Amino acid sequence: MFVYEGEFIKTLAEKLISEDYRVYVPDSRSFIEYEKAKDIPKGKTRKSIKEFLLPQNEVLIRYGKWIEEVPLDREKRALIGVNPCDAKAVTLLDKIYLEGLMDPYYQTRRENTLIVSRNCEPNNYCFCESFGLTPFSTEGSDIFLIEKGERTYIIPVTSRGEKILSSIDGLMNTDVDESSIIVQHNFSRKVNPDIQDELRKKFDDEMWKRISLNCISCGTCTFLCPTCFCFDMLDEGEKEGFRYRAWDSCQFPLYTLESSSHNPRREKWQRLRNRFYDKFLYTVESKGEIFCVGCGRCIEFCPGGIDITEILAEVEK
Amino acid sequence: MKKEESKISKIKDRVAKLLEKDVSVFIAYERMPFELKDRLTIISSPKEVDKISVSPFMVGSPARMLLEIGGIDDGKIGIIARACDTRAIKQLIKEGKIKRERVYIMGITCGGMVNTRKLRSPRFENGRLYDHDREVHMKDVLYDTCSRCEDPLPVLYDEVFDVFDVFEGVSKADESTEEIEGDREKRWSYWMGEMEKCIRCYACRSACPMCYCTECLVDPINLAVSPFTSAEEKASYPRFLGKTISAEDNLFYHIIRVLHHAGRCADCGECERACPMDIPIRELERKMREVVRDVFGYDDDEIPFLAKLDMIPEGR
Amino acid sequence: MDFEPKILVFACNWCSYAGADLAGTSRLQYAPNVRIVRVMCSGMVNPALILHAFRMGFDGVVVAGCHPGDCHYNVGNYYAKKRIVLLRELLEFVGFESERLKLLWASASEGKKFAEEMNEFTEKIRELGPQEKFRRCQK
Amino acid sequence: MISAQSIQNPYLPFKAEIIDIKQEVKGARAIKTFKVKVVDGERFDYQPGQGCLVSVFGRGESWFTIANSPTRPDLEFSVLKTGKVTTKLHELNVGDVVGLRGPHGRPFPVDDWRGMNILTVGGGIGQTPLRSVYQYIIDNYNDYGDLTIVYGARTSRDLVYKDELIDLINQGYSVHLSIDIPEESWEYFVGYVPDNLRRLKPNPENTVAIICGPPIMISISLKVLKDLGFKEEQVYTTLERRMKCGIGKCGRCRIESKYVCRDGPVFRYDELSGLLEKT
Repeated sequence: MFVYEGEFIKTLAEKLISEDYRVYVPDSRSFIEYEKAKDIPKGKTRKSIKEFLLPQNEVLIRYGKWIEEVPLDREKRALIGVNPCDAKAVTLLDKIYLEGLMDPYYQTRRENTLIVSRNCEPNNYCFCESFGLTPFSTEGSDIFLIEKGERTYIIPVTSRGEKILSSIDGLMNTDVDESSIIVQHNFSRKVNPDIQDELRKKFDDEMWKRISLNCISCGTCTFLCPTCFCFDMLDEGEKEGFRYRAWDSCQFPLYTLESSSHNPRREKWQRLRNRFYDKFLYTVESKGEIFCVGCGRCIEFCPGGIDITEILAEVEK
Repeated sequence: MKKEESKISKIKDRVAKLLEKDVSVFIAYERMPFELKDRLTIISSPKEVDKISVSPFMVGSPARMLLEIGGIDDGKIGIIARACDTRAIKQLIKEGKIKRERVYIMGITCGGMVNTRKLRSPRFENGRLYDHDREVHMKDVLYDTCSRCEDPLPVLYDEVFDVFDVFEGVSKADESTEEIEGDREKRWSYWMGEMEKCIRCYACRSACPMCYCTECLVDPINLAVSPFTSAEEKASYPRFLGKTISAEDNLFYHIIRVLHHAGRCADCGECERACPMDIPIRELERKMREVVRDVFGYDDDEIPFLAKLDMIPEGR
Repeated sequence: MDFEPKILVFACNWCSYAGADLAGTSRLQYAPNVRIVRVMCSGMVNPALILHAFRMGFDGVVVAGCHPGDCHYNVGNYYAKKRIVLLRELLEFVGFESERLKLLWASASEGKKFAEEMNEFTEKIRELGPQEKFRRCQK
Repeated sequence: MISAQSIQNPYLPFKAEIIDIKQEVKGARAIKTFKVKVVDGERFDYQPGQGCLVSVFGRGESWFTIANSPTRPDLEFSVLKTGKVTTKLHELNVGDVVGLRGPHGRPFPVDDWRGMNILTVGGGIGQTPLRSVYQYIIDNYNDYGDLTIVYGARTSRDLVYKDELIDLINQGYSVHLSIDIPEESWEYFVGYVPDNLRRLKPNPENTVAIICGPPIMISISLKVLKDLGFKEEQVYTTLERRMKCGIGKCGRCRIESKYVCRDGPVFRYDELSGLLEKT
């Protein structure tokens, strides 16, 4: 653990820019370039950092007569000011894209992205504590900053983070124990993570029809969710053009529509139910991990007022 | 604000009495458990009446819910509707999507809805709004729609309840859409900046009571395909816009969506409320209303605007 | 390098397309950068088609139909007029040069008028320059 | 045994040239069988039941199970004309180039079936994966017990690989064709496939059954087999879901925790019995 007096983010950003990283810092909505940022607000950004590893649009192949070009994005990026839940979400995305057949596009981006996260101020919608996360957990990030007034405590998490920090002067190492600087936060929202058997029992329960009444089947919850990874592959351009992949949502009716017009999840309540089963049961069975980090974006920005904590509490009853 | 509680309890009793015989279900709002927001709900028995909540935090368009559950049973459906909701219902009736006699409209006067995204941790106690224990005047944190609402009184109702003192200081759209006018390049760069943020989640389209088409042309996320659709038809379905996300493509999507609302938009602001990225898409709708009123001189006629053909504006 | 604009014309089969034919048979010269697409009625032209044309890189789009009252389907051109006016207003509002979209009434006998309008429109677009705003960027 | 190139970037299709097209079924639901040769000469080894994503640039990709057995030359795909990509495929002719990605998916465990009897129950276009199985069995006939093919379709014009199957009948294999609606010059069984199955009464002893076709036919045939004493571990089927990436990433083809494109499309029935979501 190191300590730094003064504005550490500024020095770190300048250092990284000198090593030709492109540095991004959060504004209230998403991550913008460091040069354009006026101040760096605390708390979550509306769009998670998923868009830096799995962009909403990604050209896989440019084609003409045959494959012309396969654009891999090798730009070196640094994301400073990530909150712990997004950093943890990246480790979940890794489980999908880096296991089994390696996804080269995701892999090149992942290797070229440095994640510098910091302690965050949870708001009324956060419930990351229910999944073993705290505003101070360092999982998934390379460097972790704890800002305490004028002083910033710096924890190198990965070897890559250590290498970066070793080249920055003005860092004094300190042995202050963590408990003194960690602030407890009591979360108003709670979720009981181990409800897998309840979910299995309640698959055909009537509650899903009632709950999905408010859902308007838009893609907001899945697009803002840091752990939703589904995508669609489309071609654009008859003779020459590009094959790209774009975010897709299991809430859209076309997601499972087959060309025989059979649609396994035709009804709105089936799609909404699938979102809960996918994150809290199916991925536990296939990857052994709950695909939710409790960031609360899907509650805050749901136009219909679907509250994941309320529904999971009802499943548990 | 004892006055407030008594008004709401009067509404609850009225809904309970209605539910006994002449209305089978009632569309109302209920307070969400963990936050200061009211969402739509269906009340089907007089017992559930006390979960009704009428407050300046109501989100979701009851007209859209009416469309969704309209076909369930043939009983009468009650609905609590603010001024803009009654305009939407009136338009849907004009378009034949709802039958007037199947709906019992309980209009309420509306003082404007509060945009809780402008507050850090809002609290609402006996009629007063606090954010971090600092009192906030409701009129400054209203939704943009409500602060420029043209007509806060219900236009179509079976009965009206005076719940909120009507928002007097409604600027009759004086600062209309001119303030983004300026020259072309400025407008274009303004809209490119805004449309850059759009993530094409289609919340605006799903939240709008007027967007009820079974198949949308721009990006068919609701392609109506049956076992009898021929392969040629599916292959030749016009794909104007895929899932490419660029400011121009998003603008393409929004322009086509707004064009379909010409003369139909009830200005309820649900699209802006649903948008997770706070894009001022309602400005496009307001421009559409202005063009329909000034250029075409259409003024809430019996025949829907898009079907009225005898208005040829000269010189345009 | 003199800029050669690409213009797309949706010509209604009964009047404007016949007018364009007449211009051709009576040997009238008009700008070669005009590409004509025959549609059964100007009312058939969907605003998404027009925006798609701009997205594909056209610099100007003309929707040519029959005069009000002559439409083979009675009301096709009324719909077209309403849609084009609404679309132009909205395009102007967002800052796109709405002069790039033009509605033209040209009956089957007005071959000369059709040719003149095409030349005049091409010149106007040539001044405006290439259309970069909606052109699909190969991101 | 995934080909080398697709390990490095599993999204890149490699070139394949169409060397023969056979029109199996005409009309609205036309079916064509494409015989395709991989152009870069790369060894493309696969097992029966696996499939490929056939890609036409400009239209997209679709998943097709490989219709012929690895013991036969080149690759065959039977394409039912039903949508954007398949319509374009039907417009192609011999010599055109398509993209191939794969082979992907879990194959039929043909090695564990050595010495057992094989029963294939097919319906309509569902006969494709079964064809790759029974061709494989025929080519290594002495390793297996006897082979029974039960196959049916709506009308005789909808029967895929009809003349091939009739040759097999002449060669003495027990092939039982059926059509739903009676026609004059039809001398085989008339009725649904499950009724044909009930009539044949295959004995479940040391037998593996594979069912593939429209979902209703699968469920009824499964009941018939269960009544005849077949246990669930003896019955295999292939499931169908919308597939896009084909390599277990995009999440569309998931049935609960299983990816149809990676853990399927071949499933043994007891693996599916625990499913909550009825397909």
